[in-house]
Amino acid sequence: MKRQAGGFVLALAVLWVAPLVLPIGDYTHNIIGLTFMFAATALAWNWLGGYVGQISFGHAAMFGVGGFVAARLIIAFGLPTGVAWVVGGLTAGAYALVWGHPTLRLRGPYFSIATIGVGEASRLIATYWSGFTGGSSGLSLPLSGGPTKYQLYWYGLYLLAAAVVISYWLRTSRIGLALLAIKEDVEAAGDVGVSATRYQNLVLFLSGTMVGVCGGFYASYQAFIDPQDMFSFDRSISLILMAVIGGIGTILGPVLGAVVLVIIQEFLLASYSDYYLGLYGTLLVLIILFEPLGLAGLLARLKPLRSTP
Amino acid sequence: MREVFTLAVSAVLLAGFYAAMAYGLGLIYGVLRIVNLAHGGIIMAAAYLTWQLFERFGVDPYIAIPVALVVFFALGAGIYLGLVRFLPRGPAGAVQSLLLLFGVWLIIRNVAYLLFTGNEQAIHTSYATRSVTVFGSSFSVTRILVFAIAVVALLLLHLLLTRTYLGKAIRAVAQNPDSCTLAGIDVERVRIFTFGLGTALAGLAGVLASTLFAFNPSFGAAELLKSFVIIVLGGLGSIVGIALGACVLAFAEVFSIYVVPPYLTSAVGFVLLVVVLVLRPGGLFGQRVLR
Amino acid sequence: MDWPKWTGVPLAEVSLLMPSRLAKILALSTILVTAGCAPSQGNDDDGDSSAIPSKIVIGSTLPLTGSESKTGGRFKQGYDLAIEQENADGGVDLGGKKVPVELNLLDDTTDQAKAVNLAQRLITQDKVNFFLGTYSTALVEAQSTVAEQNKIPYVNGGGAATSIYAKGFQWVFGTLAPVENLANTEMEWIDQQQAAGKLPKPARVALIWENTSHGKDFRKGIQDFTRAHGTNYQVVTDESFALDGKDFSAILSKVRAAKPDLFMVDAHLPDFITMQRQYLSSNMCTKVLTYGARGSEADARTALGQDGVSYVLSAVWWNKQLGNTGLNKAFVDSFKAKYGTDPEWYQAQGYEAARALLTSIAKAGSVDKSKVRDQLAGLDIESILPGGRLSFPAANGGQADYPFVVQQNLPDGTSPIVYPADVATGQGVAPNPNCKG
Amino acid sequence: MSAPLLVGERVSRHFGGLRAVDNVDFTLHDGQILGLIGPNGAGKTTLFSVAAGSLRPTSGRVLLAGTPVSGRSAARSVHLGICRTHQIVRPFARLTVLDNVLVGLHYGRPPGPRSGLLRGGLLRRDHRRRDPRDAAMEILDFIGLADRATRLPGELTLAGRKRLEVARALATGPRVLLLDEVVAGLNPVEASRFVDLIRQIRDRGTAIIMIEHVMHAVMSLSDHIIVLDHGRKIAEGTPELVAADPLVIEAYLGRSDA
Repeated sequence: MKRQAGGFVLALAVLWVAPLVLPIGDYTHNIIGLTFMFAATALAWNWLGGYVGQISFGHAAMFGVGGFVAARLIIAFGLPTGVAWVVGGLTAGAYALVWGHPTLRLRGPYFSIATIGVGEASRLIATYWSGFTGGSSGLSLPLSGGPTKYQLYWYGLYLLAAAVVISYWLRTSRIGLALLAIKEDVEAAGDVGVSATRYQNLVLFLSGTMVGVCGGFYASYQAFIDPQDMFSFDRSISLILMAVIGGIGTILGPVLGAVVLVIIQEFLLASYSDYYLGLYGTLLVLIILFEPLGLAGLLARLKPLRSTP
Repeated sequence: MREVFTLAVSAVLLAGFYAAMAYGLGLIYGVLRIVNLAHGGIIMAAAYLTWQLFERFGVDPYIAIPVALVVFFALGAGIYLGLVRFLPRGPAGAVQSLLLLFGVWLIIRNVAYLLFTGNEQAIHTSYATRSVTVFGSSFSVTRILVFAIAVVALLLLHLLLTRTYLGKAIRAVAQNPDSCTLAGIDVERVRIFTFGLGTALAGLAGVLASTLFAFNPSFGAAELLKSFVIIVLGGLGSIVGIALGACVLAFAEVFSIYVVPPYLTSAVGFVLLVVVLVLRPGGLFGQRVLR
Repeated sequence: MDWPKWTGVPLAEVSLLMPSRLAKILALSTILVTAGCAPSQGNDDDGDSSAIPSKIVIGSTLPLTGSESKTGGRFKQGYDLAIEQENADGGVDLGGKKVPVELNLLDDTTDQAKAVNLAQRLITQDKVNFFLGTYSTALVEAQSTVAEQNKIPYVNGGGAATSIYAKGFQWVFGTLAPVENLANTEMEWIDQQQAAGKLPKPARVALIWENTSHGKDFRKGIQDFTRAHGTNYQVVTDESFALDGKDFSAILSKVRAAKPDLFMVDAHLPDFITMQRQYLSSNMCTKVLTYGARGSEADARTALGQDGVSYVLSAVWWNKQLGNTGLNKAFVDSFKAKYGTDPEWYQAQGYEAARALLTSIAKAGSVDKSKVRDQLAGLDIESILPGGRLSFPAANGGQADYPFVVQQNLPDGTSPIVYPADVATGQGVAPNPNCKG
Repeated sequence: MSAPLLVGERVSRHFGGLRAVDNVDFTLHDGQILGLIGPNGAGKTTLFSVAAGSLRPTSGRVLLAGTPVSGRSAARSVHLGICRTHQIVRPFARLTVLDNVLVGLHYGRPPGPRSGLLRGGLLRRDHRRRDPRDAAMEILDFIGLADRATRLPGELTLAGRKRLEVARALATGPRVLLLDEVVAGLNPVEASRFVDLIRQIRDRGTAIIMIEHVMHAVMSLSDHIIVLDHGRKIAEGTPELVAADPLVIEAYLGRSDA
């Protein structure tokens, strides 16, 4: 087990140094930075979807709220980028609680359906509210003042590191035990004193905040955001795809999922852009039918990492 | 006053289409306890099928209905036999089926994209822009036709479910699959048939939609979401509830122009969805099905 | 034995977990790492920009699929024609050497995010020399940011909203005159009709605008005009709609209830077709009907039928009836020779945008980006556009400025220019003769 | 007799027109076992759910040492000191036996000031307390499942799962334990072991209310018995007194005749 912690720190160090010593082109460099952010969002989705078992189809709402609040703060007050992201993220977390507190009482498909409603209503309202979001035209961020696109690579890496650490913490602390209990049987959990409301709210808040911060990152990265894209159903879906294809409920999984998704999107898309949706769909179907723990499950099968008791 | 009349009639006409759209989703949920996320994809595929028949062979969209029903019944039964059948039952299966059928939707979208490109298509029948005037208000002929077909379909479905052996078996399985096995009903066959029928109904909705709206491969998402709203409003899994749910949604949307900007009409449904799920999980009319 | 703490989770989950003590160490080490700041230098391997290359690569994206695919295809025709003509005599003259031009065009599928990402790829990965913009205001607004970020000359014929040019960008140039002028020019014609007693006074105006900078400019144009004309006009509906709407029945119900005389909409082609179909099928009829720049397109006539588009008023950035001499004739003739159809204003704008860029490269005599940018900023050339000249005045942030032409569809399938009078080729009709009573 | 620990005051719970529990009073003293019997559908489990806080009473209230517990969440009731088991056991199937108990141990007590996020693991655990795993093993040892600690609940026998259900409840440190038919379904040997176990739990200071159909178990364990029929209390008293009550006999016999 120590090996994994060591591996994580080593991976972090390698990724931190890599662009300084390796001849990585600007484009690839930027895409890797973006991949870190996607992995972080997938992990954050997984806290709710994988650990608690509540599949959200509406996480784009928090991505959008985080992104637009951060963007507005940067535009209006010239707030330091990092601060703007965090405030945006916290706003997104609070927004998640507003709709999450009542809807988290629902379970299974009921919760999922409610989140679709939340996500779509958020999208429509955000697009209409052009005073804040710029409407269908979107919002441009100032091109100077913040970190350069080149620097965002490291910010993305920190986001990912934070998401991984929170994932481990959520999984291995007592809270992780409560989450597993809630996922298994929410009523039995209540009967031994686990307050489902409290821990689900906590996880949703964390998840929403993280996704919101990532929304802020994305705004800085693109220097342009528009509500139809930030709040889109497809964005919510991409989080699910990354987590599920990689391995729902695991920690390595969503990261792998993000890498796979970005590879599909960036490298295959240029030459075979017509096939990517179908590719996602096929992957999803295969994984649900044959390996519910996704790529991570597949890896574990190929090479059992568990030390023998 | 006349405006209110016009709006009310448009709402009723819209409700007809909405009900047709939600039938399939509601039926599959009622019997298999599975939310068919591929529903929107089926609607889109049926719109393309109708368009192809119209463009290539000059088949009127409404004549294409039987073809669509057969094609999509087969497709639905195929999806059940090839995929859905292997999922575990119970809550774990519910979540997995959501993701699985979402995958199916993505594949359908991609196929449509490869075949017909991402361009917007529409069916231009000779009567597409015609309207009739009733009491000084005019209504589109297409919408009236769509409404009539939806009502007929609802009646036929009702007869099928109440008068035939198969229909009774479907209702029995919806209520309690375990005791059906005891009573000698082939539950698996009922499931196959239901999935096929639900998909065929989505196909019908697609044919109707193709005469009302322009479509491209990502068409169907809004229709899927509205179908959710309707079956939740009407109580998940109750067919009469669906008709009522469709009315509520249609009236709420049409009359919301007095309260919110027209732009936000479609948000009305989603807000309604969340409120109803939280306050009355059994739907406005159904009994509470959730604990 | 080193069991992870919760052995109850399935195999794969277990193997990816670690004990919480290690998680804390990790948290600490992460904080330590985070304390270090992000390195700031980027890879700058642009090479020697003053050397004369073997070819000039112009990057571009257009909506070749998706909702604006048809329009995107027209812009491509314009780009292709301009580049073909340039290459016909060997290419751009760079200090005495003819260098051929190549267009690296990708399909952005009418998606803002994709337009941005592809532009990023073309500029940073494929290292294109210059950029020709995509089509429609929303996409150009998103994409122009990338050009400015990467300091690459960006010329577009598809973004009309003033907000694109109000950001202080140095590298972005647009050949479309502002949409505000479009609205204003249309209102001027309407005002003439009102003065002639053909339209009621006050006229009730339904103002419906796309929820983009494009639509906001249109709205502002109409509002400014109606305010300046006091009691002659009364805005009775003022609503926005989302780009790429599928159903406008709610908005039309509201419009119908307001009983307007003038139905003033700003929409792009797909939304125009959808909305007009619903307008017709709900049996509406207004004395004046406009969708901004839309109406005369052949696609609209195919989709809605001739009756469906008759008497629609539109104001556009170019019309082939503008002149049958000089540049205009050359353009129309060569276009017809290449494609076999008449050009519409879309192709003309694509053509002019490409021509402006190519001319500036030749004048700079180099592929140096800032030299070409300076040439673009100071450009003033003869043009096929109304007014006959094209420049990108710095006062407008690099957006061209020239008068619009108002045209109206007639039942015989023609769309004569009805305003301004000096270029008019036909007589406008108001009120709409289709409306009974 | 000591002061009452748990008191139900005129508790009613209706479902639509059905009066599942109708005006029932009950009192449980420290160190007592209260038996709750009655035919199927008499409302015993509903009364449990009300007492355990997972079901809101239509009227009336339940007080634990003077503090109202009814109508709050189940988790709150557990924190106040009332814990229940279920007739059909509901272990966390993918958690080991030990982890099942740890859930109760960690979350069964009221959250203190250093609770939640901080206690959750960012800071080191409270050094004043013992390692919770030792405490959990102790409970498993007491309940007789120590050798199964690393197994999954599915690998246990029915008796084992019932023991696990009780162990998990005990881990929450309840002052009142509500046992719903823990003996039913066990073979005579297991049943008599369970009876001993329940007595030991009582002796260690936990008051118990038990629903039971196995008459000899409930008769031998209970200090006091309440009989419910159609939601109403039809008799109460010592086991001997209740067993002789004609109303009770009629309720049971009348039902079994039908």
